[in-house]
Amino acid sequence: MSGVASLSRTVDDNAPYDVEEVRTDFPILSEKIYGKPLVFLDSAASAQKPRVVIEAMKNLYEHEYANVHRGLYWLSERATDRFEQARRTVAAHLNAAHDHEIVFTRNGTEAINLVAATWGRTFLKAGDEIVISELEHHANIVPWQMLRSEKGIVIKVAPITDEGELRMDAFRALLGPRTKLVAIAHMSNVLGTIFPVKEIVASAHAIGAKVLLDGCQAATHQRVDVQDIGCDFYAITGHKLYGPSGIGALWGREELLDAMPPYMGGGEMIDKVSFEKTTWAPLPHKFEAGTPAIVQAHGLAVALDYMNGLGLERIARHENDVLRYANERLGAIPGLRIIGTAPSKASVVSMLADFAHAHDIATVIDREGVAVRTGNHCAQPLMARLGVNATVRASIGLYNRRQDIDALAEALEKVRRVFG
Amino acid sequence: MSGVASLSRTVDDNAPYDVEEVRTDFPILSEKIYGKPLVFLDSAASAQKPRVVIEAMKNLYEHEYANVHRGLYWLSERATDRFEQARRTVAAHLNAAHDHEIVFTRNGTEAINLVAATWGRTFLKAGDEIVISELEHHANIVPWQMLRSEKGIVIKVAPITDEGELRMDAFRALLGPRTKLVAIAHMSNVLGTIFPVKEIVASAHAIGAKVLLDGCQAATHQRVDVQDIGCDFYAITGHKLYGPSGIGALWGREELLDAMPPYMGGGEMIDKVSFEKTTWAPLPHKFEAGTPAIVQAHGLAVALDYMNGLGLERIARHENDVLRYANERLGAIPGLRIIGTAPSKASVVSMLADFAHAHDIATVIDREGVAVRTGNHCAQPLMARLGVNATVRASIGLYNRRQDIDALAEALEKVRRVFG
Amino acid sequence: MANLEKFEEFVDNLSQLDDETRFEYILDLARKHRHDPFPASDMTPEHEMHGCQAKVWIVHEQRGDMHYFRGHSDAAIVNGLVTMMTDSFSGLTSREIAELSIDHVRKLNLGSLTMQRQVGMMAMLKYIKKLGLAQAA
Amino acid sequence: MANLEKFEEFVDNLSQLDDETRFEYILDLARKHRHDPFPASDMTPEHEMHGCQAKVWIVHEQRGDMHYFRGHSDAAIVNGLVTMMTDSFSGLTSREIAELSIDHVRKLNLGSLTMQRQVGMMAMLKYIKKLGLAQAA
Ligand SMILES: Cc1ncc(COP(=O)(O)O)c(C=O)c1O
Ligand SMILES: Cc1ncc(COP(=O)(O)O)c(C=O)c1O
Repeated sequence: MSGVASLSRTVDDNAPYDVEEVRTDFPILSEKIYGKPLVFLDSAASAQKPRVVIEAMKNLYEHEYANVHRGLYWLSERATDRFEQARRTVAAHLNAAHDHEIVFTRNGTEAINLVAATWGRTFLKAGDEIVISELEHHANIVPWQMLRSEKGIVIKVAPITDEGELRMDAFRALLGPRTKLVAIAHMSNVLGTIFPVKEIVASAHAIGAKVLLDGCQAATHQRVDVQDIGCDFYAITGHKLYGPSGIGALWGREELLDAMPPYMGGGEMIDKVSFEKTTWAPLPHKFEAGTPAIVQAHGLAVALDYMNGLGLERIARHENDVLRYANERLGAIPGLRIIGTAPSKASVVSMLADFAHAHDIATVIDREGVAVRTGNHCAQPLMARLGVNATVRASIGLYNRRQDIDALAEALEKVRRVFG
Repeated sequence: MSGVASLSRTVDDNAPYDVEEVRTDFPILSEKIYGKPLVFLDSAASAQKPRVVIEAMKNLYEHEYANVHRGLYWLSERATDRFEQARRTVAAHLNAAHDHEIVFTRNGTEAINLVAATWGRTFLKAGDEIVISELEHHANIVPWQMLRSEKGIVIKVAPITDEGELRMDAFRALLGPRTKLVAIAHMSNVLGTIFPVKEIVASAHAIGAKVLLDGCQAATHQRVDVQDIGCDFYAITGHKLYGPSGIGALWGREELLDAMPPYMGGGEMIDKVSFEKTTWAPLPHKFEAGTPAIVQAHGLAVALDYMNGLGLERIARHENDVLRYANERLGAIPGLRIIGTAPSKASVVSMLADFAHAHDIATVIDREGVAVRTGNHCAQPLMARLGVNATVRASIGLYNRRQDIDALAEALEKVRRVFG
Repeated sequence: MANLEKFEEFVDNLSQLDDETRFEYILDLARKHRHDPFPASDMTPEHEMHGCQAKVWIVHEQRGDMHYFRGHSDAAIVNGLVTMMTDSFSGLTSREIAELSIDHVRKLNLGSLTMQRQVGMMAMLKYIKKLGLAQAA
Repeated sequence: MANLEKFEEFVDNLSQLDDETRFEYILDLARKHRHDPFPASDMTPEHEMHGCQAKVWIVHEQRGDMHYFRGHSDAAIVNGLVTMMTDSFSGLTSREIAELSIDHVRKLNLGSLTMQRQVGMMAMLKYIKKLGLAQAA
């Protein structure tokens, strides 16, 4: 389903791709902001979409749209086919053992909440422990806090080093007989650190705890193989994967999903309903109440096809090259400090400037057409740990290039002149 | 934001619109199925989308897309503006007192589940009663059954007449001192009945019960004024309102929403997060964890603008005309019985044929290009009440016309010839 | 794999038909089935296969090492499909049943009757395998 | 409504500027503010306004029937905007404060500094009204 252009680009799998050519796949990248070319460095918040994704959704609405699963007519069968094909694409992308281990959600946040509200509510009791880390996104903190309020579970927080790495010794020391779940980011949205997830899983499984990985960032920068990692749940979000807004997915091990009660009630997720008793549909429908995000699931699948067309390894190599360049170029700006320097990191440069407030930086560089994120990045506890209020974060997507970093650096120099 | 064409059509507010002209707004309606023109009579399951909606979403992705609420740069501000403008459009459409009474959800099902999981879990206790009706969609049955399993509440079911009307006497008799909520469809998706919601609200409020209306069907066929109706919660779903898949909305009274705990935890819905304590964002963000369905909210707003451009009253008049014609034309087919004959009904014709199974009917008429729904319509208890397994349901959208009914009638005659 | 003669016959026949006649063919199967009616006494919940819009019953019998299936649906087209499935896969051994896969369903070219019905056929195959293998275990 | 002289002056000035100079103007307000620094002792949680990316503190005082505001932000641009708001709406009576509306914010033409910042300004206005009216009640 990926464009012909991108297929032809994959002839030599090891050669880097032509980023200028790739950029033409993304309509928004030729926008002008205040008359200046857009320099988009906020893909970690949400990525831009290639034309094939936008067109695929348009086509579905224009030629094959209907509600899914319940219609016996051609359009409904087409739409159902697209939707279930999307599930297969996501399953293959994560190397899930079964297609029905993929549950479509609105976003990554809902994927994690689903686990907290069904698995957590059913299998955890007062005193049971969940281990998270200091650098979690709010999406992987708040659902567990809500469960804590309800059930009296205990949340233990594994510390990170100043560089942004998980302190594995301290992490292991938190694991104990009452640990039921380790819920941890595969990659940090603030520091870019990639956690050693296989080691984490091995330690957690050794004491019988399950592992949920928040893969909302990681899945956009590397190949994810849930069977190889060995985790139990994996959450992704479509809009960061060059797919549309309004779609995410939870992967869960079949036997765990089977044992979990449904999350929401309604159409699609039932087998038989009477006022007295209702029985649930088999996986994955048990967890997909109501009309799903049909077109968005298809859009996500096309986005994954697009990424695979470029090659996940090539994307990673390209992004890493830009990241290295960014570290050099931005690291050379006086008064600017890069935080998050773990050896294993991807795509993200978080910065603190001594010459201006992050808010002022964002405002000034916006006027140069440069889009970065400032603030706490939905990770207030991490900010507290780092002793800062806000950082300026530039994040690199598959379409960014060294010039984007140059534009950011020049804009930051301008900030220094205005405020310094 | 509605197309110029539709604006020019509203010059005389009372004149019926030209349905053939309106049909050209919907690209899919010119599709051919097995070489025959598509006759789409399944809008009650999901409506088709006008070009303005599809294009508006495409444009947002191509020119103004970014994550919302947290970015200080131009694109993010644009996207946020679109998203919050969509909220205002929905609020205005339902005549909500405040924009922040609109919570965006994935679909109507989630809107109802949100109320069950937050308001229900917090304010209901064992023995408290919820009154629903015999003709509810599973989306307005199963969430309450799940709450019943958890909390020991009691679900009482108000009966309907053979014509499909609510038996108001019996309904009132079910209301009592323990009734905390009446959760009822504004309009039936199977029979088309429109319930007397103002009367229902008056009776429920008289004994201090709250009222949730499932407006997933009703809102597509008439003007809804939640303040005039006087209800407490109102659920709608975008894909039936000519909007995209993946978006719905809950309207709730400010003071109720304020008193409810959040549903999901994550980004957007918090004020301050620390590992010890987290406080919630104000309405509506408290209920919108994670990246919302940004582009879909915009698409829904454009769809509502489109409907308003045509005129809600004119749409209703047009649909009622086609409905009357359908009753005559289909009612004249030997062996075919129309079920659901309440005086106050809209848009839906449910049928039973003595000459063929609903499944066979659907299969045969599909080959004639006619799309209708067969089955239990996610309303198994109603099917049981009516003593049938499945009905054939034709439903009428703003773009349907008498010819569509003729095509259906002819296809049904063909079924009679094949199976009769 | 032996004993798939009946199945191969269906595959052959269907592959030679166009959409219109394929449809007639399946309805014919359902009509033939009328002469060998499925007893009402077998239309019980324990024989009912869930998840279809139409009701489907399948009865399994083992004779020696061989498995036999009979089925019925209240909808004519589904009835034709059920007949196709039960006739195809009756007379197989447990081992042979274990080897059946969705490729067998795919080989039955249903033309425009695909997708939802293909899903239904897959479900039937699964159910047949479950019945056959439960017995074998 | 009386006493909105300072506000009208801002409206006038801003309307005559283009994007670039408007930006400078707001930064100038922040710089002027440096000569009348907001005491660190007032940067307490009770004076902090929530919901902004930058920290914002606003202190309210009532003298007779009149309300006076002083504010500060750790970010320069926000600081300029806070100054604009507190200067605009100081010296009003409770009744006058009650009548302030989002139209006032809209009149302050912020050009390309709109939207998020406009939202922030609305929030400040709301906060100012809350402070002023709580006192009045
Ligand atoms: C009356 C009624 N309620 C609720 C729903 C659920 O809507 P959705 O599937 O979009 O959540 C539907 C539609 O299927 C409906 O017709
Ligand atoms: C690490 C991480 N987890 C979870 C999320 C939540 O994703 P979403 O907002 O799409 O639900 C994000 C993105 O904001 C993230 O970066």
